[in-house]
Amino acid sequence: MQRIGVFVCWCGTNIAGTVDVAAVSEALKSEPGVVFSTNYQYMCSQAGQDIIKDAVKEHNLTGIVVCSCSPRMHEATFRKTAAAAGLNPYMVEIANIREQCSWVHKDMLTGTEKAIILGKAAVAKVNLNTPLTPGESPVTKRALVIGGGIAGIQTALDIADAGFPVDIVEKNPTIGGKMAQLDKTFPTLDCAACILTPKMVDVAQHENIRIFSYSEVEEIGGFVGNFDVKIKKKARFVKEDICTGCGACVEKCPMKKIPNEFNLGMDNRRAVYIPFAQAVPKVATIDPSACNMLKSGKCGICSKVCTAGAIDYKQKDELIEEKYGAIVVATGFNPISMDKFDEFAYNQSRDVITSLEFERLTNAAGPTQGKLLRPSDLEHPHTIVFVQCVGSRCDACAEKGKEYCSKICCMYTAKHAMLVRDKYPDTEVYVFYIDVRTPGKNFDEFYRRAVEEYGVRYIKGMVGKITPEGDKLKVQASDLLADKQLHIDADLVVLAAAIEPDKTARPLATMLTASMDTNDFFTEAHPKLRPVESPTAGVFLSGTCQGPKDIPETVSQASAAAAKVIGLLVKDKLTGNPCIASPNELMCNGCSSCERVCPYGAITYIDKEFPQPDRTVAVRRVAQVNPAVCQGCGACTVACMSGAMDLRGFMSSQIIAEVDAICK
Amino acid sequence: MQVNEYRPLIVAFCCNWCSYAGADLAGNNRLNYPADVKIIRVPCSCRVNPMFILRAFQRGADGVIICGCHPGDCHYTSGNYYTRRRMALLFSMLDYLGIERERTRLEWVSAAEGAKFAATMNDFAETVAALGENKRLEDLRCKK
Amino acid sequence: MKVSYFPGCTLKNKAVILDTYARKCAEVLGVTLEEIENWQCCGGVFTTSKDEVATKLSSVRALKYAQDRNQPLVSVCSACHNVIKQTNHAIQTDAEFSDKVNRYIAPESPYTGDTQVYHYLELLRDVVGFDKVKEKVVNPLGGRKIAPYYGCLLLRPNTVMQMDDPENPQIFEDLIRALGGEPVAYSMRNECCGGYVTMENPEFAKSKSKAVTDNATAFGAECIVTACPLCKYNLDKNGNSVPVVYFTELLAEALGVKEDETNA
Amino acid sequence: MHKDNEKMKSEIIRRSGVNPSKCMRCGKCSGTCPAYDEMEYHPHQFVYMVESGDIEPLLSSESLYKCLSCFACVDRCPRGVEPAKLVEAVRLSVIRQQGANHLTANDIPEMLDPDLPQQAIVSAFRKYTK
Repeated sequence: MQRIGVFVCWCGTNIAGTVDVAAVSEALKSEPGVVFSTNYQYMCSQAGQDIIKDAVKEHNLTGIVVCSCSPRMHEATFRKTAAAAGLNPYMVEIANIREQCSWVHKDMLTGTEKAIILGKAAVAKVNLNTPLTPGESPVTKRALVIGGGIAGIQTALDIADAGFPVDIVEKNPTIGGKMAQLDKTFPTLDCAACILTPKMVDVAQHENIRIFSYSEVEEIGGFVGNFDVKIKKKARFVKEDICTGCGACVEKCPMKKIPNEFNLGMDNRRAVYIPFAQAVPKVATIDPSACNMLKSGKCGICSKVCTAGAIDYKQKDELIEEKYGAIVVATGFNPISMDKFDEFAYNQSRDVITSLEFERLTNAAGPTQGKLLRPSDLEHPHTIVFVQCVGSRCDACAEKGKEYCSKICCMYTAKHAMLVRDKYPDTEVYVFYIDVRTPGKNFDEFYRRAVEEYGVRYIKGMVGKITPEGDKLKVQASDLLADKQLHIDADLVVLAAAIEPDKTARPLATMLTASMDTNDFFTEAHPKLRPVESPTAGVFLSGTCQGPKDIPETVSQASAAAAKVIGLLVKDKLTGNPCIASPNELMCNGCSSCERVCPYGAITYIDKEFPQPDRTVAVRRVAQVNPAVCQGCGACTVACMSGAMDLRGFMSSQIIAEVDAICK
Repeated sequence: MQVNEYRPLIVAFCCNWCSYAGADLAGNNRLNYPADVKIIRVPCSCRVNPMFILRAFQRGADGVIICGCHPGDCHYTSGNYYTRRRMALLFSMLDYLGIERERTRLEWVSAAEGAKFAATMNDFAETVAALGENKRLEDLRCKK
Repeated sequence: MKVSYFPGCTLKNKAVILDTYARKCAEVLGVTLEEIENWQCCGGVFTTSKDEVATKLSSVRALKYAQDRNQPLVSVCSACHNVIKQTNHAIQTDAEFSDKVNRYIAPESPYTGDTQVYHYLELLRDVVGFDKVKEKVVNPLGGRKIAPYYGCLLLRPNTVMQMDDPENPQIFEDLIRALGGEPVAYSMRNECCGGYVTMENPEFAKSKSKAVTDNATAFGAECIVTACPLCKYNLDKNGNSVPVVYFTELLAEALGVKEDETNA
Repeated sequence: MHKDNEKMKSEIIRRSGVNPSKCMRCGKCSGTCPAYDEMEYHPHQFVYMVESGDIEPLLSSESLYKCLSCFACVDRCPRGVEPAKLVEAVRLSVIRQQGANHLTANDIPEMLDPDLPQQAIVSAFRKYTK
């Protein structure tokens, strides 16, 4: 039996004005377990708290009920008081007789009556309270960043600068991601390479950062502070530590007709290649699907020309196992395939390109050395049509496209159009738009400049059909403001393709037990207040894996994620919330219902031995809750059919006791 | 005390993050609602086991209301969706048992909706009062 | 294999060769076309309105006929195929419409949309198989540059027709390749020829057909192939002088059952 | 919205099965329409006018008979609005009234071309006549 003390607060007249506090403390005296009951003007004051502390000692109290304001206000205060008096802080319950009683009822009689009932419910609960201790777990002081684009780079640099070791896993041979492929960046028009490549070098030279390029995450186990990760380092058939990146092998490789991914297939690379001049790590990679030596054993030229002796045709995939305290997802995006949008003739003409292809076409390091030449005949295009929202903002039931706005297209199209008019003023540039969306610092000004200073022709309407004929692209479109159907003979058409999360994101989410939305974007723990955390503890989100974003937003989120990671890694031990789910193993029937409803993946099942009455041992499958991961929502407790799962601090028996007290 | 006038007994389960805070806000703004409503705090509406509701009716409650965060706003991301499904089933079972559908309610009240909390409680208390005492599910053995 | 065959009005009249060669080729390919007894005209176009019932009954009767024989329903004319397939879809998805139709027709057992509806092209691709067709070719088309013309009716609305990718279809192209021809890729292949509006407004239809034939010849087409009598009429009458043929003619030629070829 | 307009709108929506509020005003239907230049009211205007209940002007417009029913607007609409079905529903509202046929049997002979396939006549009758 508990020895409970009841402390009724007047809160000046806030409570005492509508509730007869003396009557309440008197009435609660006779409740089971109550050995002491009093009332005082301000329980939260030092003097009030001293009353509680003294009573604990004097009456040997084991539980405390404070009838006062909302627990959201002073629960923490009274828990500290209890702890100071040597009591477990979770032996305190609050009856909310201010916000939910005295302030909302006018009549003293009914107010007092209700306050007594609320007090009784709290007493009934405390009778069943048990001391709770928060669990503790150690923290591995190392972070993993998955994805080496600008998001991953920024996050890694910030964490590393704070003094923690970071590993970046990048599936491509180099870090840099999409930003490395861009030409200029809006709205300032500084060159992407000029601002990105120094950061890539910083990453390469940082003593706290390791880069696993050409690598993929294979397996993730463990939980916040204690992740066990297996990383597959794919064989690149070049010894990374020996290769100097001189490029002699590339120059001599006879396989010259391999579509170059970095330039989106608009030119060719060799079977052994370095994606671009500023690649990090600057190390050659042999493409096993193109290399003659690897396919048939006939060639070996690169090995002969490599003076460093870095070529290794026998290299195998390598598996690296490492422990991490936190994981940051930065898997990024891709433009969607244009296959389903052939009314725009993307598959019929090489002169219909996507915006990312356009970036390569205007990039000084691109296939045309930055001269704007159309792919089919390398002629300068005189009329260019940009089409916005291709595959964005589609109906959920539509067979093609995405429901969301891709966010970046309005701005990069304005940039493209402006750059074309700037470099080639003889070019006619049309932009077909549905809405121009430019919320961002200096964004609308930028778009207006494209129109007003550079003479880009913005037309409200949509292209309906593109017909390649001769060396022209016949564009049929609507001009909604002029109420006309337009027919434009264009030389080049640029489609602002919607963006979608990288395909590697979904299997990764499964490994992380992190949740995703229907579009395969990672879900944040709270859409407003915890935007860089995944609901899975210890997993953080950076960049477009969470939703469409431009570079400034990506970098902000990357740094925010890094701050969260640092906040986790500086701790030596993680203290959990003790109000978590806990299964009664003897009642658990191993059905997995709880595992399925848990939004955090906190529940696992193990086979456990149970001694039987006949002295044999039976092995049963029972639920286990990871205290570091459980957030204490209680979804599992209701899903549990055998009633084995309960929530500490909010046990079924406690809630039922409250119900009974109220309904007496 | 007045005993002649019938007042209903109403149990309200409120999630800690939205609805309980909404109830506090109603208090801060001094928005009146009947004292018949007694609130029980739970971490999330998905902690509310249908057994608790049946228990309340068995013990003589006249109405039970469950309040959670708005869909999409759950502190635990998906808890209120579980609640929505579970309550749909429970309410339909209660309907089958002959308990008036109006005696149970599921409402989404955010931490900012003090006015909505008070309005909801006023409306619910009035509705339940009009139905009169819960006789069908009340267990007379539980009566003192 | 036996299938129920719905020829349609035009195939009995202006487009006899579309029908004759379809039958002859089917024989070669081991498919028996059993003409539906007392079939009635499909109506030429499908009325999309949900409250239109009477104009769709003839299609339902044909569908029911095929279902009773446990056969798929095949048609060659694009218009007939479009109307019948859309009607079948309406039966499957619109319970109110299905109920009304079944009350009208009052069959012994209600028609519930179970009949498999094929266009002859789909029959070739999905049932016979283009590789089988290729095996049976005796007079390959010798690399002739042929522009497939889909028009609208075969492909749209795609949610119902589900024949091919509506913007980048390949079924005609694959057939042409199987027959030894070279398909011409051109963008106007799924644009409208002017359709029935040609009656009221021939000038307008002309501009539409002309755009199609010009685009095809710009890519080097020696002839255009179609499945629709109205498309053929419009392209013949209004287009440039590129010859327009039915796909069954080409098929018959390649399979060696075209009259002048077999005599030769 | 005026009550009569409201009524007419709901009738058109019911008959066509189309939800015009899904339109995001991109104008792709009008960009793709092969009969655009023949029309007084263009596909995107059809959608907008039905949505706002302004159907009266459509009833007397020749545009109803210019639609080729090629369904390009239906397939290419990013929002799944299906403008052609709206055109058809409005056209039916007109030709279902007595004496409102757009084409009569007497009109046919002078339009007839010896090569014209039956399909064209049948289709035109379906579209223009009740």
